[in-house]
Amino acid sequence: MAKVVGIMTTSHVPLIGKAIHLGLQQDPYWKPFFDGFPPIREWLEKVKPDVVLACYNDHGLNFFLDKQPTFAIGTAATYTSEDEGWGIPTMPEFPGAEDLSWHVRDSLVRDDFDMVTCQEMSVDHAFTIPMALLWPDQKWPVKVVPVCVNTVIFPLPSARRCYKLGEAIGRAIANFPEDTKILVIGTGGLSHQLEGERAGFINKEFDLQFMDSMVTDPQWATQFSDLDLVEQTGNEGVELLNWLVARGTIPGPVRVVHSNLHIPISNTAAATMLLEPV
Amino acid sequence: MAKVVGIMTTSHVPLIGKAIHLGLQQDPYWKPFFDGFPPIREWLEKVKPDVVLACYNDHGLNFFLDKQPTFAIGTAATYTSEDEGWGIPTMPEFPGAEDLSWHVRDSLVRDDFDMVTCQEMSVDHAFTIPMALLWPDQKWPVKVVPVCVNTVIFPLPSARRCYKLGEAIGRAIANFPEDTKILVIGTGGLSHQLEGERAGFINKEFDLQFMDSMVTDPQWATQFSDLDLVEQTGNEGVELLNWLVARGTIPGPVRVVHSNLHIPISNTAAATMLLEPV
Amino acid sequence: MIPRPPKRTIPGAPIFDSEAARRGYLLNKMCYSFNSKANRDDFLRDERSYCEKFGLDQSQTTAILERDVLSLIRVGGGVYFLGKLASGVLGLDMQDIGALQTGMTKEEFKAKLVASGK
Amino acid sequence: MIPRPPKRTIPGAPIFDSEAARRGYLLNKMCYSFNSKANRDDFLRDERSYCEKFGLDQSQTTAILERDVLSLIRVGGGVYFLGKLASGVLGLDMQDIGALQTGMTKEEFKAKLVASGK
Ligand SMILES: [Fe+3]
Ligand SMILES: [Fe+3]
Repeated sequence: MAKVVGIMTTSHVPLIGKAIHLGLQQDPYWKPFFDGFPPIREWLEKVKPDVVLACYNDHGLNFFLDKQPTFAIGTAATYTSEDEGWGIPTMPEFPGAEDLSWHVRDSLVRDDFDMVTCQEMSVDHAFTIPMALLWPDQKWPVKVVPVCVNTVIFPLPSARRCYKLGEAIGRAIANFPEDTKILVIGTGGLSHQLEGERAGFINKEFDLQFMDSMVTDPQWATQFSDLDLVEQTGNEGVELLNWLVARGTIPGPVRVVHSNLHIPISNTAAATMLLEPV
Repeated sequence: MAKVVGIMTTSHVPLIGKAIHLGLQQDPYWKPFFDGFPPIREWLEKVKPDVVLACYNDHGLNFFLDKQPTFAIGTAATYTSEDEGWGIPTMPEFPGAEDLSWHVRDSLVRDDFDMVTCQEMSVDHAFTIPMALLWPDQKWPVKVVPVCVNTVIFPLPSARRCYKLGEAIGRAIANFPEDTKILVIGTGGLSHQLEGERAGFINKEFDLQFMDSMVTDPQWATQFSDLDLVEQTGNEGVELLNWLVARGTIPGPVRVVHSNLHIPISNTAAATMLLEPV
Repeated sequence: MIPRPPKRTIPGAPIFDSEAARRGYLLNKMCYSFNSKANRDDFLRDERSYCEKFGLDQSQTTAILERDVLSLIRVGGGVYFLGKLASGVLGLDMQDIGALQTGMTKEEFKAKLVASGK
Repeated sequence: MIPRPPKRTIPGAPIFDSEAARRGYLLNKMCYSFNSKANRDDFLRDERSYCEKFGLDQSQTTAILERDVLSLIRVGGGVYFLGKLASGVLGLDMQDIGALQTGMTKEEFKAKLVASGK
């Protein structure tokens, strides 16, 4: 049966895409962030996941406000990376894990999650940058399942609802009848704010608490409303909802393989974690 | 506070749109169906709803499989009627009940319904034909809130989930702070089948049972899975899910103001009901 | 591969599930384009090349050209999308389509509907 | 109209809720078009007429022409959409935008970010 072999969470700041393109990984500004990834790539070499199921938020590329989903799942054969107006070069297309995607989609609908099903889909920087951090040669050795969470329009799905989505994805995976090894990723955050007079807001203390909770008390953040999260982590810090979806996919305890927090990358508290089921 | 003043359910067979256009309402084929509506229009004249909240399924006009919602709600200022390839003339645009739409959308998301929010939207025959049956002069004296249910791709949202959506819409309406009178409509069905060797399938007995349950036991049909409903009412009979969403908006008992079943209109068991809260 | 439990089927009632949706995506995308009259006219001017433009495979194109409704369903066509082809492009109604699929004449098909209402 | 309870606000943190979404739909639709380079170039050729093509109102057009970020938010701009304008069209980065909104210089803004990490 399929299995979640690990959860990787990481910031997805667009500027990272530029740094990769320009080869700035060893620059003093970038090094403390990029240095977090070699240990993760060693783990990938050892564990060799077959599939990446990525929990992220689309920033106005695949979706617009004419049809804005709360939760969406891709079921396509391939996914394309497109110009988003952020100046990041596009990446090679990603092969879809079709059987698993449909299985998860069907299971989620039966579990009363009102998914948007996407048979054709572009994936934005929140999906592509983490993939490029894991596989810098951009020759993807995995198939993918994209899962999108709305962070565009308030009210957002609650942190509690997002965690439950993760649990439901975990149940779907547990009853997929192939021995597929799945790395679940959650991208975005941690604390940051781009707009308004509070632009530049960072809350390192909350970020450390949240990262700790991912190991010691994974449902801790589900007590917060969307506005509580804005207050605590900044308007864009709400992307931790994607981390909660990812974390929900492993029902039991996890151990930390790797953890890194570096402030700032652009306006963001750039965090990375790799967790394994115990 | 806002109030659901009635629930109207009706078939939405595209051919009805042609009959209206060609003025065939008194033809022997059509009369038994159209004769169901004068009593409803008298009720409309007496009750004068301000808003129609319509629960229906989009048949590949506003949505496609590239981004297929489970549940969607319109929040636009206006809604347009478009060519759908069914030969039905388009109708004048419909004004949106924006305040109410956003209020319902927000309430549903907080109630853990993962809605698609549509700030720009076309409405198909499942929405427009019932409106033209209620107001044949097509000068809409109401504002509208469209709510779409997926009947395109299986598994569908369950009958139980649909009923719960209706209940959640009802809760949202009950706490909308304006004295708005809302007619909820549910469209589609009843039993019919367009595709496959079983094309032409009709199940009058089940239709009568279902119509009765709308009054005496509204959650009766929530025991059936989507495939049970296909088996009992035909592939397209599953549109009764829209009736269940509509019925769920009134928590208590209802009385029958009008009820009509005429078989066939095209391939369909054409049913109409008007219910009032007791 | 670990064997899956067999899918539930309902005789004569094809279900548009993930298998059909995967098979028929490009066919359905082509039929979705028939919302627009300009596209319907384009198709009628050169059907084969319209199908090719959308990337339909050989059996889908054949089913389209031959108006073979049961095959169109088998190759992943969803009914709402096929309906735009049937109605908007070919000018057929649901009783024509019903007759085609059940092997009855149109009159027989319509009479059976009437009988179901008694 | 029955008075509603006041909305919760967070100082300095504008929330993109239904009020903003309603106000800014056409502005956001225009910025969504900036996913495409051809559209970004079009805009730069004649900004006012590009805004008019999308039906922006006077205060939205003025805010665009004046690069007034705080006003763009006030007239319903959502940050992901405005980001395509800022980054893709105007070539600004998030620290430029942050400086514009907070009244700091870019260096001050960047220094404050670094201090937050200590
Ligand atoms: Fe982001
Ligand atoms: Fe229908």
